[in-house]
Amino acid sequence: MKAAVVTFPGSNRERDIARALKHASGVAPAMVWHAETDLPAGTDLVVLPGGFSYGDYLRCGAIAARSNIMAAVQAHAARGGLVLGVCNGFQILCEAQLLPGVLMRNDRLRFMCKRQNLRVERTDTAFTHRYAQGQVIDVCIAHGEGNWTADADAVARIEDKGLVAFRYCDANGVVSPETNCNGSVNSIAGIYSEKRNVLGMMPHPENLIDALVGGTDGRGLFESLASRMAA
Amino acid sequence: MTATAPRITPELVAEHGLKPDEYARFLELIGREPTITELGIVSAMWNEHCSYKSSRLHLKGLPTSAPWVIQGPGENAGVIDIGDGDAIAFKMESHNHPSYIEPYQGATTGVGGILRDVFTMGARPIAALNALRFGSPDHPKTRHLVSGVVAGIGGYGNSFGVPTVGGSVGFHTRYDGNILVNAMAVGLAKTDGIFYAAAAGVGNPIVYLGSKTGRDGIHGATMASAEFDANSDEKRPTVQVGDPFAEKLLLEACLELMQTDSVIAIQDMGAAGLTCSAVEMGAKGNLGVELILDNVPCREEGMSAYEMMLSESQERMLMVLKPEKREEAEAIFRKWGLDFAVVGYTTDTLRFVVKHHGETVADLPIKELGDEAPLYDRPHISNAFQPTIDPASVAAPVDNATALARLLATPDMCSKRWVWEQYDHLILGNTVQKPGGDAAIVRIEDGPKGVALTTDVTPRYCEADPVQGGRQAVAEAWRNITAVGGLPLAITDNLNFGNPEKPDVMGQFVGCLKGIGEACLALDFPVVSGNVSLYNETQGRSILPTPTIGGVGLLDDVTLHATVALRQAGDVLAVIGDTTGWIGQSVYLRDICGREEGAPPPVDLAVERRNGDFVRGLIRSGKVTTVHDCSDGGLAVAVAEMAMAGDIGVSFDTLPADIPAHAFLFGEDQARYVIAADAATIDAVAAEAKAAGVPFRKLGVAGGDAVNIPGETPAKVADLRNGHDNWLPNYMAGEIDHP
Amino acid sequence: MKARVTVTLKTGVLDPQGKAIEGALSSLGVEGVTGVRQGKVFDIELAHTQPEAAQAALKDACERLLANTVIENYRVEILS
Amino acid sequence: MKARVTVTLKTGVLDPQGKAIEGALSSLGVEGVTGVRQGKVFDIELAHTQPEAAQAALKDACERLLANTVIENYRVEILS
Ligand SMILES: Nc1ncnc2c1ncn2[C@@H]1O[C@H](COP(=O)(O)OP(=O)(O)O)[C@@H](O)[C@H]1O
Ligand SMILES: [Mg+2]
Repeated sequence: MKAAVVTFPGSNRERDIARALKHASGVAPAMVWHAETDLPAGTDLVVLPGGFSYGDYLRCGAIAARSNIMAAVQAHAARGGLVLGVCNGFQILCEAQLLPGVLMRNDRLRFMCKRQNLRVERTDTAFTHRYAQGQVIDVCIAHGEGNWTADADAVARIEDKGLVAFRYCDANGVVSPETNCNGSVNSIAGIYSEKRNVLGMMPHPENLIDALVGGTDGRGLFESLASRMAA
Repeated sequence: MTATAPRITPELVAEHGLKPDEYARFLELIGREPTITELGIVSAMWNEHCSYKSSRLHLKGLPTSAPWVIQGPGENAGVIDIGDGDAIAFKMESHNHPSYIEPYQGATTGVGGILRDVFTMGARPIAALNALRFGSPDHPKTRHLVSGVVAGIGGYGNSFGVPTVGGSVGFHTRYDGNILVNAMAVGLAKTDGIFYAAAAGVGNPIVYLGSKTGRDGIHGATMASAEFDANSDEKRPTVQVGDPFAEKLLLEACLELMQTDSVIAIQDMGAAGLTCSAVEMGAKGNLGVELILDNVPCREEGMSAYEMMLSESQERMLMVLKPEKREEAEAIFRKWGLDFAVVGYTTDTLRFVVKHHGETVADLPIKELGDEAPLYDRPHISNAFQPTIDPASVAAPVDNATALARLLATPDMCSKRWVWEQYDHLILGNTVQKPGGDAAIVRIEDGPKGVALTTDVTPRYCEADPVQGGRQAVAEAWRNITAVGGLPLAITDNLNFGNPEKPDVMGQFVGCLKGIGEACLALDFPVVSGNVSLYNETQGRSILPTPTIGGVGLLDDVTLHATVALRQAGDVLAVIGDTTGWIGQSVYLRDICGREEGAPPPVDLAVERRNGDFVRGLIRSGKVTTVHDCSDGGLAVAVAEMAMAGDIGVSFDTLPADIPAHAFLFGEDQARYVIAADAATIDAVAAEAKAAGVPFRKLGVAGGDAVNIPGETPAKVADLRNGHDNWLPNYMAGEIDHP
Repeated sequence: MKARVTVTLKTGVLDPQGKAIEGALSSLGVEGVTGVRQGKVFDIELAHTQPEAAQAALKDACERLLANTVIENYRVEILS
Repeated sequence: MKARVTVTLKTGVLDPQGKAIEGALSSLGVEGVTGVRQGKVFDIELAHTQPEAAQAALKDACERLLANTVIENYRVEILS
């Protein structure tokens, strides 16, 4: 798999995601500085990592969404190339309008770092085919602004077209207000673009790839990507 | 020198915190009246914070060396060798006074400062910890302070990208007007890639790096050393604002630069900014320094030399650069969008010369600014002797199951999850033991090694008996590291005390240091860095003596570690170490009986070491994986915490007849660990313990859904957890922090 | 030249902070507050000498960065 | 009754956000911006009928919650 991880000033989980990609595919991804205008030739997957790009000042992801490299990421996505945005990466994708909606401050107004169950909503995508339909995975969240919201039309479109990737849930896969850790509309933790080649998600699968460090439920995502690329 | 400069009046000297005799000493040193800039410089260098004038004498007695110590006290951070060419740099520092005035920004800048101390040494931060003390929960400001400090610590560390993996939080009315915010940072370096502050070579450029200089915290260092009065809410000094984004850029730029073999010396700008950093670099390298302030990147118009020299703007560094590397270095800083300016050079004059607008605004002997700083042997008296309390003389006001449930839901003993869930404790993907265990465990890169990290102190013990309290703080840090399977290697200390000009406070300081030193020596646990914070006092009332200990230990293989959670029904629990039912200064006596008194539990360092080495052996051989050290709240609380973590009940065996039940359950004898394993393993451990002369006693068996104390109503684990988990969120409910 | 840009949430967009502040004010005993919406202001210094040019530059700044026009409205005022 | 509260940083206090925005505007090619300071606005609905009472309540709200008076100034405007 040829993966590229874009690093912005203030990114801070780029090493974590690079490690997860390498673990799954055996190949270290290219690290691409935001000021570049092109992705490395032959890039299959672009990853926008977690962190606090530009300090999350103004709005999270806003300044990074306007950096040089994002034009190349847009073009890559338009060609059907795979794009994954995790946490700050998701925020950047929304600000860049590669995904609809916006991530507002958590409803409890606090940064929250904790384990959280997610329900995998579909498994026919490049990102999730290694999971089982409806599988409940245990990953972690670490964000202050993960409260996804969009106007009613956009929400309806996302739901109708089955573009919800993950929802916050309990250990049995039940979605309820109690398991909605940040106030997101319909407990949405991650969404796809219309062609399902772009995924944005708040939780951090890259920090759950190791039995010794909390568990391995994040691996499925990277293994899905790695096998798809290898094919 | 400048004609328009203000006259140096005795009032002005006093405002700078210099005592008349200190000023006289300075006059003698320079042989003329100083300029205002010089007065500012000396006031910064000679205040308590920079000169350690009250504490230096006593700090000298601490053990600071061991074969694995690469750098002891005296640099930005201490450094220890953890094998395979890897080193750990770490230090702890306080930001108490600023955090009381502006909790969010005070805490952020505290965290930022300590992270800089660590990466200045060439180490990439891999973990942060903190130790917090707040006033009584009933005090009107407490909630706001908790909310702001916790948000600030998280706000900075989360954005910077370091996992905050441990710490401690306590409440006591003696911190009402003077909270404690102690922050610790831990970084990973290569033993051959460590950077120091001593300048070298004459005529080398001195480079300013990072953010611009503003009028932030001018006289912050002086403020930190002046006793608070009732008006401090009104003082409204220029508060420093933390910028974790700039710090992250500074980290990456510094580490990138350090790869290029261009750095001769590097020093962060902390308290008293440019003054302290420039003087220290020169003095340590036996060189003079000349600064040209016209080149200092400023954020505000018309800043005077005085202001630039005393500004405490954050996220700045000073560096001595190899002249031929200037362009390469500058390109790196520009890439990261940071300021880079040559602001002076090293000289062979041993003078500290500062120029601004073509004028010399300061010209001082550089070594003497440090070496000739006042040094005090302040009078000290040891505290009144507290009697040992006979456990039989203390009646139990409630049954033990009720006392247990109550204790678990007190401000000091409740779960601190509400706090650490606001800290990103998982970033970097190496947190093997997250907050909530005994010590945190952070794996070193892909393993198998890891470090065990903790911060500890029991202020009420220190107040009751400073020497025992000092010993206990070190012993507890050592024990927490041991309880996860780590070999304790070294500590950093953060000595928070009241006004040293009061002989009883000075007595606490001297006593605690004596105890710390004894414990470090006996446990092979030297001090490699630290910080002193004095004058923690409001309206004449001092805080509890609080010498926070930050401990670092090593696990050769992180897969062999222990956690507190009970694993399965049928496992047998046992305590390693002797239980006498020591009730004096226990939280039971304080929170259940309403008596804050008595002598604290004595710390026998030889026993401490023997018991700990035994337990560590059990973990390292893979025999035992469930261990919890026994501290506040004694056996009952330790066992209940293990039950809550594992979601399994425990039935206590018949309690011993020779100790009152409540003293057995809640007494705080030291050097103890509760372990759990299957029955056969526990029997084998019993035999080993006997052979090794280590006290061992079976406590009970895991199973069911309640903690059962013989003859009492079972306490459901779920109910205990409810009280334990909810005290803090309930207390904080409704408070929103709004930085 | 000085200007102020005010960015506010569009009507109908949920404002969790505003709501929390409303709750906090009422528990602090500040009475009579029935709604709070939070927005941002930017106080901007400009090198321009013509108000029209400044206005145009700031409109551009808002459209491209300062406001997320999906959820936010903005207003530009030239102050001096 | 409607009011607007504007909270801005005191002069001299570092504004990391403003700094980052200034940098971003210049790299986006928005010209002539020489300084940005970010603040907050609160658009508040009140049950009061007397402007004086509303003003007093909001001053109280600012002192106790909306502004961090150690580093921020505030201004209350009654709009209607
Ligand atoms: N209590 C202490 N024990 C040991 N070393 C200390 C203690 N207090 C300060 N030091 C050491 O003295 C030096 C100066 O401390 P400090 O002024 O706090 O550092 P910085 O200039 O980085 O803020 C440091 O090397 C520190 O480790
Ligand atoms: Mg330092």
